[in-house]
Amino acid sequence: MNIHTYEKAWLVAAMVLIVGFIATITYGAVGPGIAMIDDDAGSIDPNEISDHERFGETGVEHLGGNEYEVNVVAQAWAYSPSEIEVPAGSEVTFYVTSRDVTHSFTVVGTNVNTMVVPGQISEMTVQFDEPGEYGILCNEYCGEGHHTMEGLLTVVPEDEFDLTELSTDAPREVEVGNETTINATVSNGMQDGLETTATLEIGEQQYERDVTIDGEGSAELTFDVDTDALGEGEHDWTFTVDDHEESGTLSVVSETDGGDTNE
Amino acid sequence: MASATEQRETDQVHEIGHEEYDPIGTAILIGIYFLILVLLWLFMYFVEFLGNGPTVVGALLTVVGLA
Amino acid sequence: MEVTRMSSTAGQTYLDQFPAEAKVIKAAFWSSFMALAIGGLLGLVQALHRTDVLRFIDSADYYTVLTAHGVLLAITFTIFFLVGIFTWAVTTSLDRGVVDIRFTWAWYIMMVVGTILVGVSILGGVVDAIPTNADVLFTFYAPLQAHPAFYVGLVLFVVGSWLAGADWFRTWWAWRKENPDERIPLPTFMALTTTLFWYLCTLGVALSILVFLLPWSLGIVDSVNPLLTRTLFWYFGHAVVYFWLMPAYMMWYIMLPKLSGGKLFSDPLARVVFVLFLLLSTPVGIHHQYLDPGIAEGYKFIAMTNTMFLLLPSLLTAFTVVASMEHGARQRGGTGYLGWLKALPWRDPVFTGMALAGLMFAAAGFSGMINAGMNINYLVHNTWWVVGHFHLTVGTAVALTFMAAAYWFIPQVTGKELWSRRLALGQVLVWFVGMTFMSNAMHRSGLFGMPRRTAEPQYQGFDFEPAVGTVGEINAQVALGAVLLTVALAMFLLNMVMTSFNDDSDSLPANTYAGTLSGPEDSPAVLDNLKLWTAIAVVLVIVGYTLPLASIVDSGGLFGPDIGGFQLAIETDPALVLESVREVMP
Amino acid sequence: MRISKGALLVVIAVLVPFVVEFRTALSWFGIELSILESLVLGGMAVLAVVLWAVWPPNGNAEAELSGSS
Repeated sequence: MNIHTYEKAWLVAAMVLIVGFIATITYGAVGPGIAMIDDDAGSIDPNEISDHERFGETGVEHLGGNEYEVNVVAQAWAYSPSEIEVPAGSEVTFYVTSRDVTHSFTVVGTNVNTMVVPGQISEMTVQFDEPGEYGILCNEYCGEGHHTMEGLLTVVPEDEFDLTELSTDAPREVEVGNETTINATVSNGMQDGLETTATLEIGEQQYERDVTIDGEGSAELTFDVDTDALGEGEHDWTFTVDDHEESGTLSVVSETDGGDTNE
Repeated sequence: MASATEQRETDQVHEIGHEEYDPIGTAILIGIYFLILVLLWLFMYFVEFLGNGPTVVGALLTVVGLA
Repeated sequence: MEVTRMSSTAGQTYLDQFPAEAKVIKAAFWSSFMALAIGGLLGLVQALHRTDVLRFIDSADYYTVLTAHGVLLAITFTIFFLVGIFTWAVTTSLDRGVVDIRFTWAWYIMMVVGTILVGVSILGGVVDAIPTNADVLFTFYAPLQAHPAFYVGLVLFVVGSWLAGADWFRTWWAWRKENPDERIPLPTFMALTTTLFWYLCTLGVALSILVFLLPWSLGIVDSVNPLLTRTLFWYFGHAVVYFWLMPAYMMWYIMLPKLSGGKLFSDPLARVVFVLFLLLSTPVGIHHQYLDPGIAEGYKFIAMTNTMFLLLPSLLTAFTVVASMEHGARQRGGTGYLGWLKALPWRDPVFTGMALAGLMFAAAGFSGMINAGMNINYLVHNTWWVVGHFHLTVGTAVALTFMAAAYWFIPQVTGKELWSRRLALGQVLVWFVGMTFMSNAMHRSGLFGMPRRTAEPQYQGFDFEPAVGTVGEINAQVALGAVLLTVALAMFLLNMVMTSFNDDSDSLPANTYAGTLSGPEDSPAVLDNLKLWTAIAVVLVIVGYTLPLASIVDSGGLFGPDIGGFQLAIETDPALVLESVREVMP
Repeated sequence: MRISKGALLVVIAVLVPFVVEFRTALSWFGIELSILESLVLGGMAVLAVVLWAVWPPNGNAEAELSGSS
């Protein structure tokens, strides 16, 4: 075979180029530690997503320390949950699966990007160092409304992040003079304990409680409300724990107006 | 108008055989192409890609962190 | 091997030599042009819609248009042109006709019928009178489900192309009996090696359709494994891009040197290049699935290594082709290190079209290298970058080469002179400029995360943040490019139509292709051993695909966990969206 | 003419990607061109190429190249 010297040199240069490319990619995997989506998370029956231990309840979960898990179900044409909030400085593992057709879970402007194939679970671990707001979109055609499929990922400063949830149970109407209570539950989704202050404001009155909740625990709070002091009328109340609020209205009515609706 | 293939006969001013032909111009062009490929590759990988914010990392290697 | 080898037919056009074959080739070319005309026009509709410059269709219908655009251009346009050009290459270089012209017509008609079935089933997505739906894009990922006619049409088209390959092999075998000791002429060698890897890769898509998707769309089986059919699609889906590309490569190897006034630099290296394509085209498909769950990272790495080595034949081609052009330029009196470039026949639209196509392919080579990189895929996967890439490859390297080639081939197979060479030269330049604008903007927007395959990349909750300029500027660039491309398309079609109204001409050039500086006598005989290369190619495919496929079947089951078909239309009740809709299928 | 008309057209066409990407390249050095400025720059580049092409070259190089159109 008769190959010109220049062509031989080019052959060598081409091989150098190819090997250099492979070396760069390998460096990316070993140095910065970039991992590919793979088959670690296993398969799933899309018909049984709702009963699945992981995807039965979607959203952010705290694993302890700075590690979090986010479980996402993609379906035409939405993500559940559609808004995700994680703290800065965290290491977040996303688990994503599809209820119907093939989607993607793509965090815009980042290298966080995976196909979501029905029957499979995509797993990817990401470090979020800085606060920021990123769009989430589906980049695989998934039916006529494909272009409306989007979500939002917010990385909040570490000290603004918690997984606290409130729920309240309060009467709508009470007779003046009767005793009544507003019950509240504060649950802490973090693995770490929560020490904070819960506040109930109603009319001019204000009640404060210090609460301490274990990791993955919850606390029941009962506030006795003095209806005499409130007097007749509509009274707005607000229950606050850190940045979370629940509010409602209590009607205090005269004795003759109605029955005791407490409980 | 005469077609390209007919022009060839008239346009050819001399015949160059295999032994006497060195594609030096080709070597220069392909050398430039090689340089462009290398520079663009480095730019794309280390600036556009690694500089593109959060990236998927392996759980075992997370101590290394991202540049 | 010199062009004078065909001295017995010197001065004759292809039509003079092979009048019967010329008719089939002409029919194939026209089928290709029609697909190009319709598909190209739909491309303009999409470009204007996506960029929000002009919207006159429903965004829901955008995906029907996109499906038609993809299928018509990526499959129909390219492959019809390919079968025409390969039939020309085999008959011209073997200097004999096909064995049975009825067989040739049979595969052509089969491909036409397949195309019509596919086309009509897609059209059903926007025409209420047609009770079909095939809004599945050209990748038809299950569990999105098309009407069975769509899958049947694809199968007919592919089987038609298989028979075309059989036709070329029969012709070669007949020639071999008469010329037992001769080397395979280079054009035939190229056609045969390409056909071999086409057989190898289409097995995947045939299996996917016949065993899984078609029975599933007919309701014979209830479920598919989406990852399995997807993987089988990409088993075929990367090799198909080399299938489109090989006729363009053939033109660059055997026509460009001649048009430049020179000879092919090296016949042996051309053979090596085609053997490498036969070996490596198929076991690389997983590089389209770098971000798929359910496929282990190791298999992705193997696919990447194969893909990177697949760069080698293209890089070698770049050298050989440019060296052949330089040879021509120097024979025409060109001098200097780069001054010879001025001596190339830039006024010839056939030459200029192919040369510009080659130049754009060099740029496409770069974005392809990025696509081939495994972890960098996180940056570009399914963004508009990828669309920019393949509009440089299939949309220019292939399409522009084909259009330029048509300026030479249509006179050859019709005996009529080209209507306007000036218009033709303008056409290839406008196409080049239009594609520069469009593809450049697509690449750029991919880098800031603009997705592909979407009717309205304008979101409620966030905005894209380009590194330079604004999204509006990017969109304007795409729209401008698309308009220029449509103008170029119209110029091409006008020239073709007007040429067919021309009178017969007797001053056409003879049907020849380039001679070689270093001929087949320099290349080891083992290069012509097609059985050996096919066997190695099969082994590589088995090595590359057995384990990933086994693991996909193992985890998801051969037919998947009860996954029915979806046709997700907007008017569908959201509650029903979650259910299989096979019941409403006709 | 230093080059043929066909070659001149090709050179102008090939200029387009350079003009388009020049703007991006400059932005890395903190220089932001507007579209209009880019257009003007591109127009000037085209003009320069055309002038170069039609300007009679030195000596008798024209005669030498006239056959290569």
